[in-house]
Amino acid sequence: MMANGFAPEKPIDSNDEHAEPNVLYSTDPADFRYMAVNVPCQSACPALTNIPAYIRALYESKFGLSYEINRIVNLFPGTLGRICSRPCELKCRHGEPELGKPVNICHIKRAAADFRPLGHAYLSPRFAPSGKRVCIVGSGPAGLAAAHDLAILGFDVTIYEACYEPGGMLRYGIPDFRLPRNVLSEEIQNVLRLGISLKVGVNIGVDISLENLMGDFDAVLVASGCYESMKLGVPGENLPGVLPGLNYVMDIAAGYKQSIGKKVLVTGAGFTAFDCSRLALRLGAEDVSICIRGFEEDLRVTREEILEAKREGIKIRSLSLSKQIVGSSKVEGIEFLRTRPLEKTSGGRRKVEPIEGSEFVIAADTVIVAVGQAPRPIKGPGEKNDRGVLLADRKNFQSSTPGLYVTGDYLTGPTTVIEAIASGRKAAERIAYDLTGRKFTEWAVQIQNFRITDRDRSWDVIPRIEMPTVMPVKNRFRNNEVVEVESGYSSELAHEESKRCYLCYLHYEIDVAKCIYCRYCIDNAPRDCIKLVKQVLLDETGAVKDLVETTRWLDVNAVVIDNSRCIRCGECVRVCPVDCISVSRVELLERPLVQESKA
Amino acid sequence: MSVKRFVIIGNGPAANHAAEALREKSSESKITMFSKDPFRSYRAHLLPDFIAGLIEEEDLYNRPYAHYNEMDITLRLGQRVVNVDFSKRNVILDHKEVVPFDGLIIATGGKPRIPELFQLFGDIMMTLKTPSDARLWIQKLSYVDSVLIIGGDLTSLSLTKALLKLGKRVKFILNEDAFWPVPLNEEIYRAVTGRLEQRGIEIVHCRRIRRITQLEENLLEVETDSELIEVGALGAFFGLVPDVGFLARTGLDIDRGVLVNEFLKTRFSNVYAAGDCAQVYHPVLRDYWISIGHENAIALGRIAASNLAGSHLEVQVEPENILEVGGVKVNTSWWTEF
Amino acid sequence: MPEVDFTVEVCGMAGDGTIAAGGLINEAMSLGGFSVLGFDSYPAEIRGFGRCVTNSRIGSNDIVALGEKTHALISLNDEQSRSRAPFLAEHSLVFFDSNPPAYVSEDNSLLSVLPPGEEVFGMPFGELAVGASGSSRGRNLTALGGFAAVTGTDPNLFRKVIRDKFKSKGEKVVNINVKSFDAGYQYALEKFSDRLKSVFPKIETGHDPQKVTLSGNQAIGMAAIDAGLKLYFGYPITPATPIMEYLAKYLPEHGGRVVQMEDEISSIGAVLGSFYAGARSMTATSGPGFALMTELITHGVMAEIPAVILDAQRGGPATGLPTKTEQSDLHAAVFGGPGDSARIVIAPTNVEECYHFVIRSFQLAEKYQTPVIVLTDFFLDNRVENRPFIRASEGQAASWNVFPDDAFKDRYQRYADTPSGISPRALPGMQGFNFTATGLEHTEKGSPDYSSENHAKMSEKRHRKIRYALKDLEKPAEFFVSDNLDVGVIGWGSTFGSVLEAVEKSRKNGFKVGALKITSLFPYHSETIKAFMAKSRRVLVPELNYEGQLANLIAHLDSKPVERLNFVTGAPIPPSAIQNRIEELLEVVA
Amino acid sequence: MKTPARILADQVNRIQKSGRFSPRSASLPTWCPGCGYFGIHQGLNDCISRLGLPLAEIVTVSGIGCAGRYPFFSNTYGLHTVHGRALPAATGVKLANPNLTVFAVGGDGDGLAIGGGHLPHIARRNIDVNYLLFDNSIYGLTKGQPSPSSPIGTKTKASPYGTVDKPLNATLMALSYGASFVARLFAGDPKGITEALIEGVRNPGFSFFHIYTTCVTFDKNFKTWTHLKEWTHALSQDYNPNDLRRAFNEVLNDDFSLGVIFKRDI
Repeated sequence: MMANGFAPEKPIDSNDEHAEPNVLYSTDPADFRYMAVNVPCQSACPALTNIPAYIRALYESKFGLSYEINRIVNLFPGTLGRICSRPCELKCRHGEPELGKPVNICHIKRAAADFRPLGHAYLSPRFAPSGKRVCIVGSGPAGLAAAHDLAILGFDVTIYEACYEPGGMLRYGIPDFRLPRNVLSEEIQNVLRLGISLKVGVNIGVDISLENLMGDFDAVLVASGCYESMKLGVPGENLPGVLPGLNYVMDIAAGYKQSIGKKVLVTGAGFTAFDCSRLALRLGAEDVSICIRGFEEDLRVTREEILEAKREGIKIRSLSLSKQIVGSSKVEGIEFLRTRPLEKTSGGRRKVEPIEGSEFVIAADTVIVAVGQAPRPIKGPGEKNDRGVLLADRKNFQSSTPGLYVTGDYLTGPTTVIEAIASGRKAAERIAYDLTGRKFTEWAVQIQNFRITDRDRSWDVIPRIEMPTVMPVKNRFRNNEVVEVESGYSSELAHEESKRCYLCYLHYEIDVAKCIYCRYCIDNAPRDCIKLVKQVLLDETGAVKDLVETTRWLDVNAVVIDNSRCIRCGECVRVCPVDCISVSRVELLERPLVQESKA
Repeated sequence: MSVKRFVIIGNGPAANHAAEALREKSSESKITMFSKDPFRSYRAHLLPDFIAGLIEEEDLYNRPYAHYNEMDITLRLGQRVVNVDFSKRNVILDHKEVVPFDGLIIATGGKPRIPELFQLFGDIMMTLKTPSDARLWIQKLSYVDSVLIIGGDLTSLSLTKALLKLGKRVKFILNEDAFWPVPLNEEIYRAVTGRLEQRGIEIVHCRRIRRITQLEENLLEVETDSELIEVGALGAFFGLVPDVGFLARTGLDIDRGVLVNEFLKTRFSNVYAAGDCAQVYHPVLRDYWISIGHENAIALGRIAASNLAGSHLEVQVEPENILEVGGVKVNTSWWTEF
Repeated sequence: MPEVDFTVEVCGMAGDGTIAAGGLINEAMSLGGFSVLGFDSYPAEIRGFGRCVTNSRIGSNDIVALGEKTHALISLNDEQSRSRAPFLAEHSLVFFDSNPPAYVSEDNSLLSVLPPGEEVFGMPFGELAVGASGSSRGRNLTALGGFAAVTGTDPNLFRKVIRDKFKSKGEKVVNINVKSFDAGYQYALEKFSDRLKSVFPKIETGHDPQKVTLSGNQAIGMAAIDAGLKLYFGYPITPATPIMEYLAKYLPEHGGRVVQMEDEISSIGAVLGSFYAGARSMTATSGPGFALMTELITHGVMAEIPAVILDAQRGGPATGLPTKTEQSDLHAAVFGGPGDSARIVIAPTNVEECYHFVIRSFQLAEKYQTPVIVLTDFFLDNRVENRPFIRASEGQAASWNVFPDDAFKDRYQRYADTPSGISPRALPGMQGFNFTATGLEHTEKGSPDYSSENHAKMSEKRHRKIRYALKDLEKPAEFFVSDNLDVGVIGWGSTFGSVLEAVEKSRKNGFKVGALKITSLFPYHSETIKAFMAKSRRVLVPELNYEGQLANLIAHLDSKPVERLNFVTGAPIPPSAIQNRIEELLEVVA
Repeated sequence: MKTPARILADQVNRIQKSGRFSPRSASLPTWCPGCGYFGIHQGLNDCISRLGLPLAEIVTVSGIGCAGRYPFFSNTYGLHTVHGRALPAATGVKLANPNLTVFAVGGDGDGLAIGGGHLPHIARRNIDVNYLLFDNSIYGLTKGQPSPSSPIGTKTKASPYGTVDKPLNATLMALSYGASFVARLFAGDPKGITEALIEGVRNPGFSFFHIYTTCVTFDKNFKTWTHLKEWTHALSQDYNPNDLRRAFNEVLNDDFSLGVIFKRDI
């Protein structure tokens, strides 16, 4: 089940005194810490996607396998390959200052989906049916993720969806020029095919009461996301022409188009704000601005998103805090206060202070408020907050009522798709444990002896291949035809980009007992990745915290490969006179704890 | 170590006057200037004359190398600062050199502004900021006899004069995106286009540019919403934007420029910004403003230096010089001559 | 064509391919028709530490001395190159690696020590090489690419010489290296498009076929072969080793053999042995090895056996400075060894003379039946010149052996006293001329004799023979000599080039200065030298040794004191230093 | 189970405590990175620290060549003599003060060519000097000429058509010269070197260590790391180093068996 992109390796020479069995599984905290530090992309992913493995698989043209390595943990590779927020790329080692730009991890994922063979086989293991029934409220990313895992673990799962099609935010919150519907539907179908029953158009708490559900099922999981558009909380917000961002986007997704005039102001700093603005252009607006209280650097969207938006002609007005929305019969504009930036909060959000008496007004035909969303109140049991929103423990997902669980954005407030998926899966694991008293899977670090790869040094200087987009811009605005702005990699481009991955899940290690300190490896190293070290400092878990380097030959106790600097080029292994450098492949994997029974 | 190490990023009027002021204030300190451009301090406003062949390249430069030796200022040209580590107080250069500082003045000035929509055509569009831009123009003009200028800033106007002197055919697009730094209203539009037409320049009236295609080495086709134009070269003059991209994610407050207070001080101690790259908050205006032009740059440069050396000078503003552009107030001491 | 006088240095850590890069510049430039004088200095250690610098002076007119100010510096290792910054001319071009493997502190960076006004060209040497060839080994070639592009040099010159250099290693290696060069060339063309210069205009006449690019060592090896060398005995020692390597490669084609002996002692022994048997043979060494040889050299003097010993001087004493240049073996060559052992000592002053003098040394050895010592030095051996150069005909290299007349058959006296002091020498195999060569003092017949009369007589004979050799030795050459000079400069060996340039320059400044080139150091033409000294109000002798060994040798020839200018920096004397000294002396004169 | 981090930390801490590198001098060896001499250096240092010999009572003597620099990198008393004359100097040192432990080191050029004449005599006098011959079959410092131990056909710049002389077998020479202790070792096996050195230092007489090593810069064909690793192997289990005949047979039959070849009973 643990597909990792490589055929199993034979152990390296077994008379080696440090010879280990070919595959080891470790749950030592030190190893988890090692993974967190040295495989930055995987640990940056909320769902812990095994990124090096799937990129390697794609490099080997095993598109299906590559897709599966993704799907096993994040379920919707084709979807995420387009709209993921890509926390991994911010951490990619290739993005370090002198190493160029991060690998285009997300779009390689999309390529795996685009090019996976027809009749691609899904490797879904099935556990014996447990006879227990679970109900999930909401078919968004969190709900679907939970449903998928519970079904696999042998539960009988039913999903209730208030809208008429499943997908939640994926379908109603993300415009189709970003995420073509056929891609989405196919991946949702792939979840439902596990025998999950889906009931659409049912609004829990209205059509069916939560109590009844609790009666019919062994457990109920609320994953109904955040559908309440937040308000600016300033005067004039109820004037005609002031639209809540989310509803506006959902209406369009559902097919209702409304006229918004020429001049549109959007407030908000997230993807929704950008969706609203770019949709506005597609509805004929000519002058669209996004108004933010901080500045561009603080926007919670990718650089590419900002660039594309600007290309389409959208302006960004920074350091502007809405004071009130002006207008008599309908909206006429926003009155702003100029702000001064303060320190960022620990959460990385920019705090600002408005400047007294710095008011200024910008005119607008329509104002779209996209300052965030919140969960909706729900009738029924369980402890609520003052707004009537069901509360639950963030770790074990349990509400105050036994058998009633909460997950996804409903639990955490608005986050990203990938976070929601991760949250849904964790909730499923918890429910399964509560209902059966047993753990089905565990996360472990898999360590395998290995040899250096076929990566060529020249691959390290291949420039990052950006996602091709539809140009010139005017071609994006064809009437009643949806144009996906990002046109996707060709398989050749994907293959080329996949070469750029350093494969950080390889671990290089000098056996100090064998080393003769000849520094041949340092002499051949691509950067300062091999160090003359006086001391190795461990943290409380026993993982390397720091290497104390020294230039005094007398103090050199060891020559050490700093895996957080290493780009896995393999030069050192090739040149070592005494073969004291070993390579192992270490991967953070989820593995079954019990004998699985194929369905 | 007792000797203070001051680093100045930039080599424009602000940077040079800052350096000189700093030297006056502290004779002992080590002063290093970095400029990503390979040429020494020059008079930007003379570039069109240079193109027109009225002056020699040498006349552009206003400080001999010897000057820096006399002032004991280390001038390091053609060396790009790519990052600043404000916690370790290091400046990091493109070639991976790490230079420590006790005090820092950011005076990188502006760089030609190219709206994102046009960035695809970046290499087709010619700009004019540095002597090397000028050399490129001179090269180009030896092949082409017609030039389309999308612009509205002063440089574009004085370049247009130069082009006419050289007997080139000039077409001019004056649209809102291009006109800068004052917002383009009907009356200014008529004023400027009128003036230009008298000089025999063909004005192209249009709202937006749809497409630019390079037909051959020296032949471009520009599609506007009103017509199809063929020209030899294309000049883009959307004014300047502060050249501070390299400071992103250093923890410095960057909006249009480096945000500083009325004393030109940034969030970090002993770190100042001056000249076109600074976005100064001013309590009198209750707003930010970016200053444009030689005179301002010099003034700001000297103030930043003095404050770094311990004084407490405040930036002076003449509200009548302040214009609002796309949400930012701009102080345009020289715009008056328009 | 505008006059070109351009000096480029390549500086790096041992192992960066510095020397190779410098060599390619020399080859490419002379291929382009320029006159080149190149010189490398590298550390004794192969790797680990040590700075390598190559200096190439490239000119449209003949170049006789090393460049002093550098107009372009190619830095393959910034920390090492810092030491070169003081030698940079104004507005020189500096090429450096813009993406080195690790971060450098300001204190180790090259750019932090450059004066303002130097033009810096940062290129990711390693990265470009990796991109072109998959390995960063070719970074020295990408650097050359940048140099070629910025200086406006015809890239084909470099492509050609790179091909030639690597062709023995196969097409694949050739292409990889040309690709690395092109990568650098293209990068620089685009990156520095607005800063390209044309330092090296295309010379229409192109390459003069008469011109050969040779190092001193190559010229020496070539000469030995043209002289019909049969046997070479040697022991590796810097800077003489390349001579052995050259001969090892080419001598066999000409029926000769190279034998690497276990040490210098055995080397000189074998040389004497083979000359005794009539074969031309030689050995080349440097100070320390020469010292080992002195005993056997004096044996050659005493037993009147020819030998050719080339002493490539390096910094001394003892192991000294193996890779630095010096002229401090003159006394050892002239006087070294036990007893009154007069021998012939000659010293070429440029690559061309290296060739002609070595050929002449065999003839002198044969005719005068004594060891002939050819003095070169590290600078002369390793410097590369491209000058019009005509090889000697067989006649010019013919044997000068003096064989006994058949009349003397059976009453042959090996050491017969003659007016010239030259005793006809028989070779083993000649019927009726059997004799015994010995290092003991001996009679004309060759039998040991320690009597005072005999020793006095035979010593006088041997010294007369050596004095007589003067008529076959090249006279000192005069340059710009008139009847009364303000300053007369006397130079020898590798230093003379600097002397000539200095004299020319101060003549341009309108001073009455002349030069005398002494190539025959023992015996020497005292009359000519005396006359020159008499014509000069002040006499200046610049030398690369501590107290002036040539000055010591000739000072007694004139009443007025000889001015000495001594450098023991391990580097050649800069012409400017001599010029300054000259002009100082002039002030005293005036 | 062992995790990567822990293995590393354990090893480094062990080394820190062991004082294993006290015999190192403060200066970084100037040998090319990858040079076999680092392995020998390691082996000798470990020997010294394991025997606990006081560094002040050790003298390391050398001649000229890459190996000649050894004393500079060793924290003992050092004596850097001229080319090929290390053994006479070492003899003098030892005879002058028998309490000293003397190591003589040199390359194959220094010890078998110019200095080759000295080996027989120190061996037959059986002076208590421990002589480490670094045998890489090439002249490194003079930039790659053949050495007396280069095999027939060795191509270098000085022998472009291949050498024609038979190589010397230092181990065999030492045996024939009557050395009282003869070991054959490999720079890639520092542990082996240490073991043998410990035994040899204890031997009260001339001890000869013939150490196969490599020149990564000038020998790309013969004694490369790859070859030496492939060729060398330990002496057979039942080997008895006290039997001179067997020693000769061993050396005559096998060029690459490693260990103590001969050890005279006292």
